[in-house]
Amino acid sequence: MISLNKRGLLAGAAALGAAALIAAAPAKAAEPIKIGFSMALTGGLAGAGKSALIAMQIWEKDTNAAGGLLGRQVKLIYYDDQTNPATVPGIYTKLLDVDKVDLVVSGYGTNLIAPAMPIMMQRNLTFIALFGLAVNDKFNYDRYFQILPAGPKPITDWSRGFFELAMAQDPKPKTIALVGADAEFAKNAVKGARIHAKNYGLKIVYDGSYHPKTADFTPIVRAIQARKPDVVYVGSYPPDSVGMVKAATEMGLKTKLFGGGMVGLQYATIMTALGPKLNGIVNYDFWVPEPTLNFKGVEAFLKKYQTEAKGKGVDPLGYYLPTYAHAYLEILGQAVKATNSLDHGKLAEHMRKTTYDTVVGKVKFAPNGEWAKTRTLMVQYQGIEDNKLDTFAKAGTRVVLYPKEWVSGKLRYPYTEAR
Amino acid sequence: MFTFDLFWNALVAGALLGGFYAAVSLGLSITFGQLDIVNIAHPAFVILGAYIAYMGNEWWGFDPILTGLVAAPVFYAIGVGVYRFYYEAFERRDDEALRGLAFFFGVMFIVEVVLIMAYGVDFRSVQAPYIGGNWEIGTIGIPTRMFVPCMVSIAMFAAVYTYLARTFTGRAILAVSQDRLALELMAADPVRVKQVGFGLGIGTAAIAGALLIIIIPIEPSVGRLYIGQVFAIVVLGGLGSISGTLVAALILGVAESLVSTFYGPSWAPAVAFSVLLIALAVRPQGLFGR
Amino acid sequence: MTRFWIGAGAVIAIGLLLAVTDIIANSFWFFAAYVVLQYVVLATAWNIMGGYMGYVNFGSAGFFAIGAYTAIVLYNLVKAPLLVMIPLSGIVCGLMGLGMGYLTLRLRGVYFAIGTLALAVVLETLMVNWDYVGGATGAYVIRPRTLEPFGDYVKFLTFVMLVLAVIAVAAARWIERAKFGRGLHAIRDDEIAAECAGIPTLRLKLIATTLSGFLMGIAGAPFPLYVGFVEPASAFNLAYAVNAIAMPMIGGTTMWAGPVIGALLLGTAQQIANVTISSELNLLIVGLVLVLFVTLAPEGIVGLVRKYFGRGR
Amino acid sequence: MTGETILAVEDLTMRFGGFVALDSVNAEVYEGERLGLIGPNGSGKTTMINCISGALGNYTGTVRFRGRDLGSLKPHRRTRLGIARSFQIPRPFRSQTVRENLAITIEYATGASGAERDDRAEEVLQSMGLGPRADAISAGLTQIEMRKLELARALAARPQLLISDEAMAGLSSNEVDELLEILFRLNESGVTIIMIEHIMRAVMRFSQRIVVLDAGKKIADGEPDAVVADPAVERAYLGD
Repeated sequence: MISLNKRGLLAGAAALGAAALIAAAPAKAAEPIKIGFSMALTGGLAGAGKSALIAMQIWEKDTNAAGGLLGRQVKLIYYDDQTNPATVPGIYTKLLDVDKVDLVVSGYGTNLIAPAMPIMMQRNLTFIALFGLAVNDKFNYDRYFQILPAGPKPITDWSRGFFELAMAQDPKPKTIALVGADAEFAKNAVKGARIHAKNYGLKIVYDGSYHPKTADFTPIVRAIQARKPDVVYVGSYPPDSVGMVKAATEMGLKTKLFGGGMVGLQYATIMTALGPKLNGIVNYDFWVPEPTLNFKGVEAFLKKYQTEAKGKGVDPLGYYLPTYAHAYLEILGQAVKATNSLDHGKLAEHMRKTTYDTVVGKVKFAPNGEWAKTRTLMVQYQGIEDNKLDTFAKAGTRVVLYPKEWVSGKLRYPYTEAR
Repeated sequence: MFTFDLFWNALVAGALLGGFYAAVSLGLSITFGQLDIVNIAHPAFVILGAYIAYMGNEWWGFDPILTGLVAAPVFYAIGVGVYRFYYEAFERRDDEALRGLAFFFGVMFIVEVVLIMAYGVDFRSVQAPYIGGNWEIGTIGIPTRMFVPCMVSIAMFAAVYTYLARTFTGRAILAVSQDRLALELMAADPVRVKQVGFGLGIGTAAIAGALLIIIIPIEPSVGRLYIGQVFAIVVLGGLGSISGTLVAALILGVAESLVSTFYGPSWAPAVAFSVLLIALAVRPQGLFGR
Repeated sequence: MTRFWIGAGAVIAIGLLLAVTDIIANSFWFFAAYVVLQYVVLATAWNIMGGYMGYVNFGSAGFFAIGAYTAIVLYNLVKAPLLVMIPLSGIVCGLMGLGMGYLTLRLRGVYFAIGTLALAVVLETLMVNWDYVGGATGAYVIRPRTLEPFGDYVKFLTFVMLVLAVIAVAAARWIERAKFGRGLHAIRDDEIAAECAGIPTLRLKLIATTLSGFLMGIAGAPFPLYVGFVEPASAFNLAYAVNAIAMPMIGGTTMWAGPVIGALLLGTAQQIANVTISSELNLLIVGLVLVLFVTLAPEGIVGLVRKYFGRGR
Repeated sequence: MTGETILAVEDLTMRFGGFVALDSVNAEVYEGERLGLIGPNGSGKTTMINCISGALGNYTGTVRFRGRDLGSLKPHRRTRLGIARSFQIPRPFRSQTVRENLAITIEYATGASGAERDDRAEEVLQSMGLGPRADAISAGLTQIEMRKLELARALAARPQLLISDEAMAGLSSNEVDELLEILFRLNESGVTIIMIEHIMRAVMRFSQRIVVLDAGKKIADGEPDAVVADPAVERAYLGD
């Protein structure tokens, strides 16, 4: 009885609310369209989060300069999630219930996307996520879209390029070492690599993980070296990526292909710190300044970004994440324009079937919300001779080897020679 | 898979790592071990030292270790200041145990946040000629990036050890918490003595920070990761034993390295802490405890 | 019926009323209240050991996380409902607390505090390497969307947390007034003298650590359902350890009201700072407030109030 | 002597690593007796009472209380059986009032509660002359008040055997007399007392019998005058 009564009440309230909304509609037209999200501005992912925010604010400014959306200005409303997943549910309810945002997008990273999902699903909201790995595998939510170009099967698509490159060599490699940090992304990256290794019949001679705070990687690299693998696949985070590269170059790691899923090697500060030590490494990337990837608008965007980023202690180049942080808002904006509405059902519908043109190229989503086709690039660091920032801003230092459409150079193989 | 080659290499790598751990722990060994001040903010000061080494390197191209040496007197002064405050606020009121702990907890947070506000959270690293080299002695490889910090650390230990053993103030520092009577006989003012000792402890953080940034890239919250480690080493070594701290650091480094090589790197930190837990349970006074 | 119990009953009744009706339509308040109430439980649990008994636990996050992970195991095994998760998480953490109690046999003061820190690290490493609960990758726990008569499931979670907070506070208040609490107080002042005064110190310490562990466990049990995704770094987050210590310190460690006031104030301040300042300043404030309180008001807010009204002894 | 054996120590040996603090000590204490325990610094007096009170549990040999082997009983159980001690350096429950110090001891050591507990606390307060300071926080007491509280807390446990560990060190001679009076009164009320003391005047005045320890061994046991005259005791105190 209680619940029946309550439902009655609810229905009444909803009707009243709807009436109020209709009445308020004309007055609201002048108000900006609010887009809410959480972002890691402190804590472990703050470096990335802050650079993403700069990119998003550039989009906000440009969009408003061009007249906004649906004749209204847009306004970003965001809170710091401190890289702490526990803050995320609170932030999104605040955005939705107190700030009454019209649209929502995610913060940066799987750990900070997942906690928002139950709320999105409860309210049937269209949710575009920024760099989540396989979040929707568990939720199966049809209004979830994700901008990281991992591909429809994120776990395996992630390292597909690495393995296709390896297996195209002559003679084919026979053994592989897998190593990764004990943390979300790295574990998943190595998991995908393990599947590929099995499928290709590569013998896994080392399969280890390490604590993310490991200070010295020498023992790990040595243990790997002792097993003489043809290929070494690494899934790592920024500090340990640096540690791995340093240990590998110091000890002269003897293998034919080295790299794979090392986060951080894309960041300007880390590239300039490592400099020539990067040569020969084959690693994933999302955007590099190669002629094949010169999409419309990306240059202009990066110029703005690089001006904005100065002196803020964030990535000064902005290739890796900021381009995509700009793109996911572009998609949202384009969908709003095309459907001429803020209705989440219509937006999701549009996103499911449309191919969008963005600063990161053409984006088309698969039914599970991931990119319909992987565009995880495999790039090789080549010909780096110094530690200058400009070196990494030119074409040719990170040549694209995969996927085919974007290839801009040749693989130098094996790693021992390419170094 | 076991080979002697791997074993010796693991041993050497562990010893080098241990040498570095020792540098980070030395300051705490003085402040906590000798003076009974539970300075859990010590790793935060180490990170501060690392950032100063970074600044010197980035702006003027100074050698990080040199910067560390130059910064050490400044850190000494900071240490003296912190101790004065600590003394006035807690020790004098005989109220240091719990609240002193909370105080340093707060200090740790403040240092970290100030660093974030100043530098952001991007990873920073330094350039130096000895970063990236490697010596091969037979089949054993010695990365200079690890070797140089280890040697600097040992030199620092030797210097501190000599200072404590040979000078009047040094001996007073050794006596201040363990042997009040001796201190009185020496006619030394305990507050002044502790002030010097604490300054010395924080001073070592400047150099330890420089060593840290040579080994790995840093960001402001990296310091927290070392709280457990350094306390483990100081307790394992036995409070009040400087040489014990060095030995414990080496043991921990070697243990981590061996586990990392032969078992699985992901268990390395747990092994270190398990050793600590067992040591605490069986022999709380540490290996070389008083 | 004492005033306390009438108050507690009223709090629960009002909580229930707010949770089942739509008087507060805005579910943000429930999400925020959940976090604050969770800290009330955690701070109160910490204070039973830290405040009453004088044993500082740096490993609160470890207990909280094991509470959460027990819930994940139960979820993975049998999709157990929340009301089963809570007591079982409590029991697991209670047993862990018991183990920690035996640690007090050998370790006192700072050594004990460091021991608890080490314990938390060991536990985290275990969870990182245990794939059944998601390992380092993390585990998804999908909460029901709604539960009648609460509507939104989070309203239910918040109400449950409110009840847990009342239970924790009632337990703390009982301890404070019972012979047991006076025994703990004596242990805090001087353990050896307490033993010689006929106080069975080991038994009292074991009960206290078990109870404290139990309460931390129940604080962590609903966490997976609240966030939906748990990985070791977030479950063992330093924030829990810091807040569990800072909140009683700020509120006052000698009285049950201390941790409650501390958690309500600091917890609410953090929730507000989260959505207003939204930067590093947030953390800086926690640090400064903590330093300020421990230096200027060692007895916490409760102590200040007592002093002000001249109720000091 | 006065009554039957209340405490018997047989072959009591305590080692700390390689150091033998107590070496096969045998001694008896009789019901209602006033026993003095003396010896030079480091002779094992405090170790011995730590073994008797249970603070050190890993001794070898036997401690019997009223014929019962105390084995590895914890200190709090021994307190409840009727063995109470005071500490050389006072260890009050510093944050609590004098009255609370006593109340908690009564509550745990004797099981009394409520009004009964409070009455007894009052009783002990009065008998020790601590009445005016009953509601002061014990951390703020003077030296003599601390000593009194130390004894008062031991008394609150309603002991049959009281071990007083250097309760008089550092007190003025008037204060020593005041404490001696209290101990005499207690003894008259039937409590057996072991007094450890360096102040020979007090020991000689108080003790009916004296036991002397030196380097962990019992070297003398007898009437005060006889013990003091014993050449072995003289050697122990003055050296060869």
